Amino acid sequence: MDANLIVLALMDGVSYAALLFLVALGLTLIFGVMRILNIAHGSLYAWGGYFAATLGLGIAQFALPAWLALPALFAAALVIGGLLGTVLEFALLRRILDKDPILQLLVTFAAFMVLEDLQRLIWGVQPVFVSTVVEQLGTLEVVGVTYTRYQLLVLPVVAVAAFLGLRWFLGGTALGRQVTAVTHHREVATAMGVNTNRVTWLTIAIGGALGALGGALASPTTSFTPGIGADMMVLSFAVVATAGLGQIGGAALAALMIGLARSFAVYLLPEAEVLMPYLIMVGVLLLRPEGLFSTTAARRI
Amino acid sequence: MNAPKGLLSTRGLSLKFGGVIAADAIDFDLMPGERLAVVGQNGAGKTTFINICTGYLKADGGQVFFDGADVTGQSPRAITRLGVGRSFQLPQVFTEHTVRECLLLAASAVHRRPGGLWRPLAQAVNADEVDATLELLQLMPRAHDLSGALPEGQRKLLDVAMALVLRPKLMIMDEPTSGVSSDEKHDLMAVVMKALDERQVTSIFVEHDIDIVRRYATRLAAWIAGRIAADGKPDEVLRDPVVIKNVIGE
Amino acid sequence: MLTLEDVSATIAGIPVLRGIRATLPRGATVAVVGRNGAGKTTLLRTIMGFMPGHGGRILLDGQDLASVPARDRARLGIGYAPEDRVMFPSFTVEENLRFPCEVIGMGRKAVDERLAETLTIVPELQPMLARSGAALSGGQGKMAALGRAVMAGERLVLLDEPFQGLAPVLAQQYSASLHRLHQVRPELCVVITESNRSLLKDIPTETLVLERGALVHDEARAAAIH
Amino acid sequence: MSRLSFVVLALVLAVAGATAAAPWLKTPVLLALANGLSVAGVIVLIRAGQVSFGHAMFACLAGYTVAFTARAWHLDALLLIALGTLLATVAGALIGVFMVRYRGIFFGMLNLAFSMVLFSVLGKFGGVTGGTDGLRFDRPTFGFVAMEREGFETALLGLALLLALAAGWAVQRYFASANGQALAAIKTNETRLEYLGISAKRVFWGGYLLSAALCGLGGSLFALTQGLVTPEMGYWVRSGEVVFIAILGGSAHPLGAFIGAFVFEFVKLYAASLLTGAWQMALGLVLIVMVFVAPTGIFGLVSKRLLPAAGAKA
Amino acid sequence: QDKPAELKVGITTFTSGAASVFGVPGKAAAELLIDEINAKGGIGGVKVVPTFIDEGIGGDKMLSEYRRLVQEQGVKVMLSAISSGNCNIVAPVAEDLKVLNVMWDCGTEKILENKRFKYVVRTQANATTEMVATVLYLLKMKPEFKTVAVVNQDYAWGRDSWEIFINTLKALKPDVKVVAEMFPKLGASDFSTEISRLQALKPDVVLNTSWGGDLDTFVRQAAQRGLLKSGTQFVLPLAESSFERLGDALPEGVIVGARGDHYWLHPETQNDPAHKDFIAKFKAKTGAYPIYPTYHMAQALVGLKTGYEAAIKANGGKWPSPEQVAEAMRKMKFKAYGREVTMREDGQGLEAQLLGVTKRTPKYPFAVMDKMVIVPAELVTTPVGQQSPNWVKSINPAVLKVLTSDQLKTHDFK
Ligand SMILES: Nc1ncnc2c1ncn2[C@@H]1O[C@H](COP(=O)(O)OP(=O)(O)OP(=O)(O)O)[C@@H](O)[C@H]1O
Ligand SMILES: Nc1ncnc2c1ncn2[C@@H]1O[C@H](COP(=O)(O)OP(=O)(O)OP(=O)(O)O)[C@@H](O)[C@H]1O
Ligand SMILES: [Mg+2]
Ligand SMILES: [Mg+2]
Repeated sequence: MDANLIVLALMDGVSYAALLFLVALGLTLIFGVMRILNIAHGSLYAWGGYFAATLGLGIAQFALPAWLALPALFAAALVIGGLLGTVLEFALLRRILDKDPILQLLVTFAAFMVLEDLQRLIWGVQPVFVSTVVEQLGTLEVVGVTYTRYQLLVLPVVAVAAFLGLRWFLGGTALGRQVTAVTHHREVATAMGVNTNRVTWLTIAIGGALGALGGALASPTTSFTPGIGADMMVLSFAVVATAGLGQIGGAALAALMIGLARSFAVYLLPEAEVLMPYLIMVGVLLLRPEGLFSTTAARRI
Repeated sequence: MNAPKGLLSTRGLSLKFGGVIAADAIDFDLMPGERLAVVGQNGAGKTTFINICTGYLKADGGQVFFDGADVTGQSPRAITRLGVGRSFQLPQVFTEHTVRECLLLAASAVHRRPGGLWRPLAQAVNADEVDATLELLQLMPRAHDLSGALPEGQRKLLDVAMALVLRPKLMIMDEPTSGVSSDEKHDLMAVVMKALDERQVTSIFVEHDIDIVRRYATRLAAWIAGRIAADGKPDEVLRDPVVIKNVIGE
Repeated sequence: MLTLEDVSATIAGIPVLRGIRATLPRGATVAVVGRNGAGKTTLLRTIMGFMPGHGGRILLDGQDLASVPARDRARLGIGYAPEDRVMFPSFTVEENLRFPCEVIGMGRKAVDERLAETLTIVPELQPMLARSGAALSGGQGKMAALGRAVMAGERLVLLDEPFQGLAPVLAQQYSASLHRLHQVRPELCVVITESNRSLLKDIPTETLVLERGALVHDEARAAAIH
Repeated sequence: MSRLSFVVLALVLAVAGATAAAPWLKTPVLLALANGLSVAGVIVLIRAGQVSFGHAMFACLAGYTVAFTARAWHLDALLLIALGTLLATVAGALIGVFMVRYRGIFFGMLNLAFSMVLFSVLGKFGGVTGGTDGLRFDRPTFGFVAMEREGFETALLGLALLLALAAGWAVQRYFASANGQALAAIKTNETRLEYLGISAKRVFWGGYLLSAALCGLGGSLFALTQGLVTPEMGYWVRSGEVVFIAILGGSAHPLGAFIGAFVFEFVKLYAASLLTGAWQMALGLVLIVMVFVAPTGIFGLVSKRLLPAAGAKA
Repeated sequence: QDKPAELKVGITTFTSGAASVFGVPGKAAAELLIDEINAKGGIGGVKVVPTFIDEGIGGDKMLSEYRRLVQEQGVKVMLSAISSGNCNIVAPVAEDLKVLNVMWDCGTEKILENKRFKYVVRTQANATTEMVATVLYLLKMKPEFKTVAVVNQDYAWGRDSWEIFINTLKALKPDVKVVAEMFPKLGASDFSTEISRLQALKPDVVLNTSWGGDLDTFVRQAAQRGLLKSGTQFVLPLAESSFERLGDALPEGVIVGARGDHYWLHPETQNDPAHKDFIAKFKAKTGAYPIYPTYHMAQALVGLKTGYEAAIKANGGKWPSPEQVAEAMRKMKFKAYGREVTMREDGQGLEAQLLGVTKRTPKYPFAVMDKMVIVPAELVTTPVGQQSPNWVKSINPAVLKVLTSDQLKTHDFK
């Protein structure tokens, strides 16, 4: 494999990792606060993508200014994250906090099934796709290969921004610290004056918006079809497990590892491409049973 | 190095957590038949010492011997099997089992009947032993309650009971009476100590209540900042000015 | 002044508190004593608002707490140290202490002052400030939990079995802290639950005895129990 | 006779009667029984508080064993079932050695990882495994008697009922045993288990082995019912489905596994034909309602009547 | 046998999952055509009543439902299935249950080559026919090339179609070199790495037999990055089904196919009144132009009708048993909206293959086919009794003569 190909593989890997990271980030954030692995997160990805496409079509149809295309992606993510996140939180998640973790998991799985069908009722079964943004931003030549600016610049920048933003939010703001406190102990956080319901709602909305943002940002390059959410969900689960639960930095590293492994595999060992996320996960967990990074658990004995 | 003579011995046990020295080159020997009380500052490293001796924590350096064998670095399970029973500062019980089931399960680890592991739990072990222990620790009225629903104090008793039912050679109890109400505390200790005596079990118990220490210990060790500051007959140690200043107060 | 009117509570269908009536005046230090399982923890949790659907009324200076959700009780100046301490492990001890004040929206300076005050009340915390909340030993955690409760509790401080597991010196220091607390905030009402009456010595100005969820008023019997 | 065994007997008779009256029922009933066996396996893990997102791999392994040996040596159905189950058990024993270190989502995801590796390998090496179209095999003899489809299915159904009864009994027995109770203790406190001198890993390994064996048994039956195995049998969606059924039916008792499997099979069947395009939603809503109304599953709803003596724990 | 009151037909199709891009239009076509048949008096005077089964619920559940229709509802005719995997499941069952099963869309050639069925027929071409025809068309349009690469979906169709394609190509043009074989997973959402690799390798020809969202995504991503216009010849045998969705993303000059001899702008039949009527009705019903699965459905229904009528005749006017219909269907010819299809004794239909090259036209906001060629089935189908893998390897390069003959004359878009 020569140097050029390495450059190519790096670039493809990074932009793929960026998307994966955004989705996994939302998942891991919600897990951190609720201790619930939200399977419905896959639906948020799908809905985000579909809704972004709808907005894109709307922009074209109503002849709105073309520069709206990029902001529309973020708007779609916010709307879907906020909307679905709110519905999920109020209708389900806050009601299952005291239930067995397995039941919690199943409830989010059920929510996923419902959302999948609703999505099909709303957007149908035909692949949906709007790529104005990509064409607007144009392309870029790297070692003789054409890349879209969107893929090479926009995606990684958004991912890094989300990473830094979330770190700052959790570590540097009062509200962020409340989120962390709820993560550790709901009741005691409540006793300290934290509005845990609002905090979880906020977290789910932010986490959901991140998942939806992943979908929205994927929509200009990917056809959205029924079932697309499930795949992303499994992959982001793999990222979260590899990273260590609730680990934002870990999620970044794990997404990068998976993204790069995947793109290098396409060059070196195409047949192993789909297996890379799992092989990496198994490899990491063999060495570190709790993932790349693990949380500071309170002493138990 | 030859194994030291004690039932439980340590040589040069050290452990640091970041900047905190939790065990500072501890040399220690416990002779069979002793009833050692451990007092000490909070955070002095009492629990840490127990955690290392029972294999829960790996020391940075030093060795642990039990009953003549070097058990340094062995798992809690292996050390338990050699005959060390332990109760915890924060009780460790099976919250979704009833009190009786917890004890049956503990008993199944040692008093199992032939082929017992595949028989229903209640028949797999000698239930008399379990019932006797329940009586002993006055848990009988709660036998069929989920242990997760017990108040802190009774959970503590159950925790002790689960170790006791193993019939260990050495029983280590980390603050068995903290959280147990005062009128039950003495009864509890009396009962436990009697049971241990009958079975000739050597014991270590961490205790903050000096009355109890006076009454039940044959030997007392005082922990200060990761080391054993004083060790000997209880009344001597209790008169030690360093111990008075740092542990007991006026 | 905290008034309990016929407070009762059930867990899983079993009555755990029955018709508790008591008035805890300002400036009082009230001990709630009772055997294990008497319902002491449940009483404090009820006052904190964690037992939704309990019976009776709880009034703080005349205000019915029924309308105040659990999360807003800290804003009323209620501080709480739970039985199992619970320091947030990813915060330092100092962050843990500041946290309740931050949450109720006190300004930075006010929090600094409150922290300074708290450190005069519980000076043992000073050397621990920079350590992680995850690492504290049992007794250290109790001290930190007291500090945290004092940070938020201007009117009422609830301490659940604070002496459990404290070494005698520390217990003395803890008592001293409580005395200082009383001096610094003479109007404060402090409720301490304890299954070990002897540990309380002369701290409480009043003692309530709980037995199987009900208050025992018969002094003789109460004395007999302890 | 206890009330429970009376109910079980009545259910078995009802199933036998229904399939005799309506022969098309044999397929869904066989599939439900096969699934029920896998679910019974998953219930074992749920005892330990663990869910696997990859247990369909054992059903899949068993299925492929059946298909390979049926094609290569034309063995008898009974032998095929035994071989399939054996291979799944051996695989469970080996993979289990690795899995016992993990808990929670790590356990779930590692199982998923293994199952996905199997799934892809089966799909990729088309020359050997038939690729994603899978492997078809001819109807084997049953008890060394060659039969037509009807006869074969009837025989298989009888066998499946027997196996389900046996498996249900064995699992229940295991749950009650010291080992099974130790398994349940893994859910709440492994530290204490270790301090009792019991190896949580070894106990868990035993549970894992049992669950793999049951999934293998289910997979073998499934393969024989269909006469075809595909990698799909080991896809994570299948694993998820099995967990879903376990919760639906109730994980406290193996009977719940079979009740769940039957309800699932028929709800899905009818939802799919009545609500074309919305059956997932219907199932999802059913599950949500179940979790709130009957968190212990269908079995939990009726268990108080079935097991008056066992009380709250059942 | 007496004439039944109605002819119940069970139809399995995808109404959920990714393949519903085919299943839903297929179902719409079935409803439309069955209404039409019934309006004209049904089949042999008997009204046709369809029942649909969703293949998306999974093979095992579909099988239960299939059997319920047959054994409970007494359905004697099944149109099943879209997925080759499902065809594998139902074929032997149909044989055992003695019901007529028309495989209406699945392509796997193995099913009828490996085993003789009595009750199972297929009213359209199989994968071998499709891929061999594709190779011939490629060689006709671009005789000179050295390197090929493939990006196919990682499942049976993707793998098998590549096998047939490359083995045929090697037999006809032994000097081609395969430079990359990539099989991204079914339902993959990102092909950027594959596209980068293709850009770096610059192969002369790229085959991609994907469909649905996968094909759309691939084409979009490739178009965005200029790959489709880089001089590489793309061959997309299933692209006809994505034309409308892809809009202007699909540039001119790409070789495309339609899995058979049908296209709504078919050079020979686009003006047939029946076909025009069908297109109009379909467009009115679904808002889209018909794509290949709708034509496959039409072939299945027309084939069924033709078969029944032939069987009734052979049966002296009496209502035939499924066996008799199956028998008749093996000997008939029928015509839907393409050229006539001839059924073979093994149940396989001989259907010609229409291929073309994309062209942009101001008339439609999406690509259409130009330079269309209709490859006769006899030329590109494995003879009865032979197995495709061996047969394609034995194709004689002499067959290339036809490329320039009248048989393969090109029809321009009109
Ligand atoms: N896992 C850990 N990580 C970091 N520091 C720890 C850890 N465990 C213990 N420590 C520190 O080591 C010291 C000894 O703790 P240990 O729990 O042994 O004290 P102790 O003597 O049992 O106190 P107490 O009487 O309060 O229970 C303490 O300062 C504690 O903060
Ligand atoms: N989750 C629960 N389920 C069932 N019963 C419970 C639960 N929690 C508490 N109880 C019961 O409520 C009663 C009161 O418990 P509480 O914790 O208030 O006692 P306490 O006085 O604080 O005891 P301790 O001194 O041991 O802490 C006990 O009898 C206990 O068994
Ligand atoms: Mg300690
Ligand atoms: Mg309490």
